Amino acid sequence: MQIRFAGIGGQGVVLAGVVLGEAAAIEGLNVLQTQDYSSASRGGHSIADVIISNEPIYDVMVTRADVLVALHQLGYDTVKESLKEDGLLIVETDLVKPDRPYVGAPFTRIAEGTTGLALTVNMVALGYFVAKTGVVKKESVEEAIRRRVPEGTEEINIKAFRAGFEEGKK
Amino acid sequence: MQIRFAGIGGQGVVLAGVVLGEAAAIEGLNVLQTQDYSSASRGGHSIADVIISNEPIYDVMVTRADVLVALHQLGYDTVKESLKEDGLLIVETDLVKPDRPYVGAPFTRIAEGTTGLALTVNMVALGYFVAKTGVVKKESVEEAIRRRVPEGTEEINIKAFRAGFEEGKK
Amino acid sequence: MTEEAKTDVEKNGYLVVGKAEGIVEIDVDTFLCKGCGICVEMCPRKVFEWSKELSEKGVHYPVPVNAEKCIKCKLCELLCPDFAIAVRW
Amino acid sequence: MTEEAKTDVEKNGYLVVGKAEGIVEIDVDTFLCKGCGICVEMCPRKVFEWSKELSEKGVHYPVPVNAEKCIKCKLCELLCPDFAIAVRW
Amino acid sequence: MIIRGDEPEQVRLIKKLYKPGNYFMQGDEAVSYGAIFAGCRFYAGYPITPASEIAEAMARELPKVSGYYLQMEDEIGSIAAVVGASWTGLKSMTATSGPGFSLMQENLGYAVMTETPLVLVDVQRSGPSTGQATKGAQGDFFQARWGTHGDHPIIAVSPTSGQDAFWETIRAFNIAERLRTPVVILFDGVLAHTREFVRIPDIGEVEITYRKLPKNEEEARLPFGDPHGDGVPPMPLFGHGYFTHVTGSTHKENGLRDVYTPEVHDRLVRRIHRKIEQNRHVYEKYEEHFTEDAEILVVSWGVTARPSLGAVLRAREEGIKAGLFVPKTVHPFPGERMRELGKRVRAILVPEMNLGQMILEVERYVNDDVLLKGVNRIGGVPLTVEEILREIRGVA
Amino acid sequence: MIIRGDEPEQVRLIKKLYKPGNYFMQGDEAVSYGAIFAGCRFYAGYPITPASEIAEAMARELPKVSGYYLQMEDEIGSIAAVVGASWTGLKSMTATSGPGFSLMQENLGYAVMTETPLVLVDVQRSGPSTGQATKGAQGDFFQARWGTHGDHPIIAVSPTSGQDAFWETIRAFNIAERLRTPVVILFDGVLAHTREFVRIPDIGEVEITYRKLPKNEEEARLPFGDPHGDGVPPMPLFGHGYFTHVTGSTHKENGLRDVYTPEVHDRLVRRIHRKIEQNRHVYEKYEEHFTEDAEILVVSWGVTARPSLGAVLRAREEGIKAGLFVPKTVHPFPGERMRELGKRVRAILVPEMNLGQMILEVERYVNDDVLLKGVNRIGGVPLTVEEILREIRGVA
Amino acid sequence: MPEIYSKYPLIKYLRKEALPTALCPGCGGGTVLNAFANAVDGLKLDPRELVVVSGIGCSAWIASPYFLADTLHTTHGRAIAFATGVKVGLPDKKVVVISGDGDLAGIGGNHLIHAARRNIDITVILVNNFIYGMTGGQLAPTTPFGAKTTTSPYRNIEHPLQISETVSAAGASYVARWTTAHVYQLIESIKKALTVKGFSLVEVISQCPVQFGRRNRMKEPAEMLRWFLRNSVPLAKAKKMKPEELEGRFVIGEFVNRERPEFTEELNRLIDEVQEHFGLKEV
Amino acid sequence: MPEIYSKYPLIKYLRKEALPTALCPGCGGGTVLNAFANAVDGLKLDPRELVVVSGIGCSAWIASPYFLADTLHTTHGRAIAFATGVKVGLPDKKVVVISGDGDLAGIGGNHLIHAARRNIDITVILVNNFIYGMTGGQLAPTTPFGAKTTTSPYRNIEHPLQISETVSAAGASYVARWTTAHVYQLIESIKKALTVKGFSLVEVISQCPVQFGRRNRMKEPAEMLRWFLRNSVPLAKAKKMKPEELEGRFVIGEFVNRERPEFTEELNRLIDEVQEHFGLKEV
Ligand SMILES: Cc1ncc(C[n+]2csc(CCOP(=O)(O)OP(=O)(O)O)c2C)c(N)n1
Ligand SMILES: Cc1ncc(C[n+]2csc(CCOP(=O)(O)OP(=O)(O)O)c2C)c(N)n1
Ligand code: SF4
Ligand code: SF4
Ligand code: SF4
Ligand code: SF4
Ligand code: SF4
Ligand code: SF4
Ligand SMILES: [Mg+2]
Ligand SMILES: [Mg+2]
Repeated sequence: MQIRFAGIGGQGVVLAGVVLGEAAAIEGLNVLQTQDYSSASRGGHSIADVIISNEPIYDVMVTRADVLVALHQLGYDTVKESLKEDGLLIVETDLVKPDRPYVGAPFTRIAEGTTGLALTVNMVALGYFVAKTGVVKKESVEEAIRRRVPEGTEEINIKAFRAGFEEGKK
Repeated sequence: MQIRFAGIGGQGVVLAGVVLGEAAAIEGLNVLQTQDYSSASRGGHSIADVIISNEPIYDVMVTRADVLVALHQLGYDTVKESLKEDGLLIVETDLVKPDRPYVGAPFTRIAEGTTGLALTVNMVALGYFVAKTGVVKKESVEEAIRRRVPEGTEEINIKAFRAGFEEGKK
Repeated sequence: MTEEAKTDVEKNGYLVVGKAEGIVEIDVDTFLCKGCGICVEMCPRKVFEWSKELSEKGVHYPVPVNAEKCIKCKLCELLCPDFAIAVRW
Repeated sequence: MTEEAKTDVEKNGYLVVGKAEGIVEIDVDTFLCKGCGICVEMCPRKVFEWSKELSEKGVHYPVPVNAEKCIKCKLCELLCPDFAIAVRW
Repeated sequence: MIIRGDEPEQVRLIKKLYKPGNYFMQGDEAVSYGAIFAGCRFYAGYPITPASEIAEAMARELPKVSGYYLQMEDEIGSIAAVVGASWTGLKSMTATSGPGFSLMQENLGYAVMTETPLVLVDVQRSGPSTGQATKGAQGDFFQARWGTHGDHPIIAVSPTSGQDAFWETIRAFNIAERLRTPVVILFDGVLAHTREFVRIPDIGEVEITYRKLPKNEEEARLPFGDPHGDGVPPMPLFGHGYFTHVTGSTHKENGLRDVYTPEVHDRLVRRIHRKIEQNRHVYEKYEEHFTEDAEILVVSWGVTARPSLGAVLRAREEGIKAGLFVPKTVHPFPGERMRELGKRVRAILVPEMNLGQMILEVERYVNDDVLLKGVNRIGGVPLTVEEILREIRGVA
Repeated sequence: MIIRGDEPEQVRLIKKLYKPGNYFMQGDEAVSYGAIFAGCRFYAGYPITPASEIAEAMARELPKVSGYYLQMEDEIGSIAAVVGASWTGLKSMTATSGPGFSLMQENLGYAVMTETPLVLVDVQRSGPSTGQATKGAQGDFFQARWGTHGDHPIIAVSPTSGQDAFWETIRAFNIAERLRTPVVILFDGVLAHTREFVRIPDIGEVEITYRKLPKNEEEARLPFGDPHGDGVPPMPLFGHGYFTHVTGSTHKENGLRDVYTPEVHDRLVRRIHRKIEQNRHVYEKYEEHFTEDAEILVVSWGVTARPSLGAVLRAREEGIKAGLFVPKTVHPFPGERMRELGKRVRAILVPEMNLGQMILEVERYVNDDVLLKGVNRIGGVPLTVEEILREIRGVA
Repeated sequence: MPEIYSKYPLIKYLRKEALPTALCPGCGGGTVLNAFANAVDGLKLDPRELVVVSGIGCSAWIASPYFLADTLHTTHGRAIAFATGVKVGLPDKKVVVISGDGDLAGIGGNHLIHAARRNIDITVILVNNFIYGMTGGQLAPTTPFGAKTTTSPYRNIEHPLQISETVSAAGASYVARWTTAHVYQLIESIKKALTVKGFSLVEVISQCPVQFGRRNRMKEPAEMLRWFLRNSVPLAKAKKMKPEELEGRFVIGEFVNRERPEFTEELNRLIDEVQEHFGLKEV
Repeated sequence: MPEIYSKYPLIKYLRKEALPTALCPGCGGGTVLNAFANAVDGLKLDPRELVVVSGIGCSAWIASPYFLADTLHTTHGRAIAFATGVKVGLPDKKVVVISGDGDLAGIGGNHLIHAARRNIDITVILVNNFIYGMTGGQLAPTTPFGAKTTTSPYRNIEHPLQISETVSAAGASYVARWTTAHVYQLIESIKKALTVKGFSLVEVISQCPVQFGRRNRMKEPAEMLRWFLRNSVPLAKAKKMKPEELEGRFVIGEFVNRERPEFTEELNRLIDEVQEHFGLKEV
């Protein structure tokens, strides 16, 4: 499965991709994770790709995304073409106005509501994604979060992830 | 004719070559002048080559010297192999001990005696060379000296050149 | 948005305007503003409060709710890294 | 070479030795010496004079003809760029 | 003090720090761990996308293994410090990308001339100039070969995945040490930033080579001689009382400068070339897939070798007799093998993330009657299996 | 203020200063006078043997013609200043040798990417590294082609004598201006220091080209567009109120950075390549001697072309059907003509003062059935007529 | 592309189509741009009279492309050398370099020093954020002793370069250091720097909340501004303090302001003299 | 190869087979070599404890190949960067850089400043002869205003870099300037520099009679030495003089001599801390 997260710098899109990749790795799947971002600053788009497969992976980029998780209009506009016709589009509904069918929720507001921190939006979206697709197990993601987020922020991130997961299960 | 001047840095060997080249140029001959020296300092060998010909010159270096003017043992040792078997060897007799037939004189002492300046040894040797070979005219060399030596030193250099020329005519 | 005695706050497209009649008009461009908080924090008179809602960028932006307290030092305007604020009178 | 009352100058291969008995011995290596004149000019007591003859390098070299005037300041030895001088006593 | 990666103390540290297993990591990190396993204990560099993660990993890990991380004021100074450290016996590395690689060229030539072992990682990004700084490319293929001035040989290896980067880095160090020469790793920004599984082995599984040291005073007196006939002089390290003289000017076997005698220059520079030429067995490496019966040969390298393999596999599924040739040591180019393979096939495709560079080498070894075609992509996006497959179909 | 070499005031100065006639001068001086005649009015450089005489001549002559001579703190800064000056409208040049050429590579790539006309003289000396600093060589042939990072085209010319250096320098400026691109002059230390006759012509005899300037606001708004279809955008100079944006990052036609969109990069970099490719008529140049009926072809360049001609003449005297092909623009290599000539001959000899560089280009264009052989010499001493003749005889 | 609504008149100095900038929220680079626009406006300079040159880095993006003038965005570290060529070619224009600490004083430190020595009439605005921002927060030669960065993950063991002090010693005509929090003084100094004949440097200590602040317990831009204010020491006072007391402080103020012959003037004067000497002047 | 007859005992520090040096008669570089040998001898240093690094230039040939120690003759301008790697690898050896003004302060100025800032324990002996000697006498960044060189044939319009002052500002532990004519003080300063922990610079104003003197009316080496003596001003006195009065003078003396943490010590301390922190120390 090819999954693409798209947002702007500062939304933690790459971390979401890395955590998902790590989770898949924990489950012993083949996984490849890449990213594309503006030079080190926060204004531009930020894209994270994850390819998860039981087979060897020969492509080093997402060619046709099965799922696109869009956290910001800019990111969405940059990569929307790459989503398959029958692909799943998940959006942050306050910040993205898609031109095709989608599911989603106001992830930033949920983040602020749950953790008080807008920047946990990435984990909320990741939770939502995992709930919707089931491509990896909730527990694997939580383990991956523990490995990958800055020390001391594990719990807050897991909280955000769970909030998103709940939202996705609704 | 291929002429090679060889000495050590500080003896003005290159200037001798340049003046000879310029003199040949003044006479409308084809001429090519090159040099080889140690990196900018005075301890090493210093070589100046002049090729004078009525024909176009295709070689950009002296291949077999017709004349070797050696002002110092170091320079002599560096290039003595390049002198033709029947070539003419001219040496500064105080400073070069050749291992083959030669002509020459104590050019440095002549320079000191004539101009008071040891460093006019190059012009003395050039004068001697011109007297011995006649490859260019005395007047052309004097004109060339005027064009090529630092302003204010023309007369002293010509004086040295003439002293060498006289010595060569002896 | 907080309602204050002498400040009128209104939104006009991307622009958020806080007007304190006879004192000052403070404009915030929410298209340029990145919500860094410098104006909110550095204003010596605490003129700005954070918006409740997110801007299109997904950030909260400053609302000049207390424009009437403004001493026209222009610090907010000069410090804003994004030319988003104008303090005029 | 100038003959001075108290200085004996002799040549030994490349070495020129000026000996002022009981005072100092000054050695000049004419293989190393490039005839720059620093010793000749900078010696506070004018101990050196130029050689009449050229060295193998084609230069005049310093001869410590007035070694007996030497104050052993070693300036010549230290300034010589070519390690050609030794002042010993 | 010479830190050897196989000293008991180092082995203890590595065993304690790096448990064998699969790790999800970036290509840049894989290079870094490879370096540490190979015994690299000195890193000097200057940040640049997409190579900075190597510096970051080295800054984090080196102190743990008693190694030195230095950040210099620029790339010129970085490779200079690496050369200096190498002469003290430390296995040394630097990493950079295009602009920095350009700046390092002068001192890379110095390392060639002074026969200083070191590893230089060029994480290729999309140029020319600043270009697309965050995007990967394969545009420095020939810069690695010819970037410094004057006649010189060079060895460059190019990994094709994160896992490969780990092992190729070790191989690069081994070659550098064995042949007393700088080795370039032509990595790329795509793999550098791609996270994948990388298996970290037990240190015992890793074969590590060390430079020849002089066996006696006599060998030490000829730091640029050839006592063993393999073109590789033993290296008398600094600090051992050998009074070694090292210069980038033309020098004699004893290290002393002689910049006038043509024969001295000829002897030195030809020996340095011969050293590389005659030791092909030390570094020559390529991978082949289905080349026995291939009619269409894909020749690819680095990051593009991977979708190329995917495409060849797919072509085979479709019944097309495609094969793949992947030089892993790209300089000197494995020309003889290329010539042999070229004789057997009908068409050759050369996919690269550039406007056609390795293809110019291939061209020298294949006859006119073989269809030779580049599959090129610039702009920072890797070639895909699908795109390469399409080209294979096109010539099938 | 833009100084144009053909302004009446400049013509007056040049006529007053430089009387037409034969002068006995060094190759480096010939380059300098060529530059001044071509309209060069800005020189920034850093001393290096054997290129320093160019700096010295420029320092002496430029003030006389209202031009600027600058000595910078290094070669990196030198070419940077040259690029800056070029954007103000000054025809600009720098000169260096191997080590400095290595240092200039990064900014040479910047000049390619920003399409800045300039002339860079590389007076090749014997490398690698510091090598034999006072000796000439031809070892930077491929460095000139591939020295900077990333895919880029380059134009390089190489003079074969002092007289030729005068005219080739003028040609280099004309190409640079016409195609808005840097041009490298691959000169060498032998000719640089050789004194010969050089005829200085009347300025009226010299054809001088100037860069295209924007004809209107619209053209000025697209400093990297292609309004005339020749791949060459008009250059909106600084100081004219155009608010031009110039960057070495990937940029759109209007100059603004876009480093993320693959198509923008592809369009820009391919146009820059196409500009060079489609304008071969502007720069392609080679000399041929006796190629009509040659059986043995000597292919040579730069300083070695001259003894090569001597050798071919001697061979003809001896009845050997030898011919000579001398690329004067060496990059892009005149491959098509090489291919044609390669078909007609039995053997090709490539004399060069290096270990075999141009021969690698020749190899790409000739068939296996032609005997291809390098005649190589390193160590700083030029090849002689006799030596090349011997090789010709050897294959006759 | 939405219209810019900002009523702030100085926005006229910017390339609107490029806004908002790509800088992070609260990046001091934006404040420097603001201050620079104020200085230009205060001097009533026509931007046609300006050429702005920068290197590579976030701070190099301040003017490239945002400031609406001729802008030359060059290679990392070399801005001043490029600017030197521009200034010689356009001696009557104001040539300004705006770039980062890493760019101008790290890799590019030599050009900085030699331009100061030459005293060429270029105004350098050096944005010192103690970090390599653009590449993701690596150690810079300005990073405070002990600070954490991605390449000094434990602590920085190097000492930061005293840029203004060093450039003063090298010979600039005008040198001043301020922080972004001292924006009024900063604007005045930029105005002076633009006016002074000769080489001028305005070093601006500036916040990089994302790459520096975040790793050094100052995530919010305003926290960093307060840090600047708390630790700034005016030059006069600093002169009376011991080196130890100044550790970790920011000495602010004007370091030098002196008249010395300017390079392009000298260069043009030399040309004049030479032409005079050789009798080349038209009669 | 004739035998060396010199009775001067310090010749034991030289590579005899390479003598006489390739330097010109009267070149100050030889005097610097002499002074350096004296300092080494004075400190009773075993040359096995030394590594000497140089760049490219006549002054870079002082130790390469003449001084008998491990000697690394590098590329132009980069000696200090090479030396940095050597020092880190051999923290217990004395690493010395001897090279020219053009090499170390011209093209190499940035490495000089950053090494001073880092305060790495390297001793730099910078031979300032106001000129690019080796390449034939071109303008250097140290050439006096107004002087003639092959690339300033009319007059130099640039100002010379104040090397010692600039390096002091950048943070060295020890900085002194002398001329070759002050050979006693020079030897003492080199000894101090070799002893000080941290970065030390000894700037030696030195005669290049051939490329500088000749073009500036001082053909004889001794004339240049007398010029040095005549125009030298001790630092204490100079502090009381105006810049105009100091134009063309050589300020001599010790500029700084201070204790600051040294880089390789800090680096090894960091390694210790990290290994401690991660529990890596053998128990
Ligand atoms: C030759 C070269 N080396 C390295 C880089 C990578 N690089 C880009 S920006 C930068 C650092 C910029 O730091 P600074 O100048 O302080 O700017 P900031 O981003 O902090 O504003 C570096 C190292 C480069 N572009 N070119
Ligand atoms: C990159 C590079 N640029 C230029 C040169 C040429 N070069 C050799 S020595 C030298 C100047 C040396 O000057 P300095 O360091 O003052 O030494 P000096 O000869 O005066 O003692 C130069 C420019 C070089 N070797 N490498
Ligand atoms: S300072 Fe500017 S960008 Fe920051 S919050 Fe205020 S208005 Fe927005
Ligand atoms: S002008 Fe001053 S007081 Fe008024 S809002 Fe801005 S910062 Fe506050
Ligand atoms: S100082 Fe030395 S080299 Fe110079 S003349 Fe005296 S002995 Fe000879
Ligand atoms: S030691 Fe002093 S006094 Fe004696 S000869 Fe030498 S310089 Fe003269
Ligand atoms: S990384 Fe730092 S310097 Fe760069 S834009 Fe962001 S805050 Fe500014
Ligand atoms: S050129 Fe000058 S610096 Fe070089 S050796 Fe000669 S006198 Fe010394
Ligand atoms: Mg910075
Ligand atoms: Mg010098």
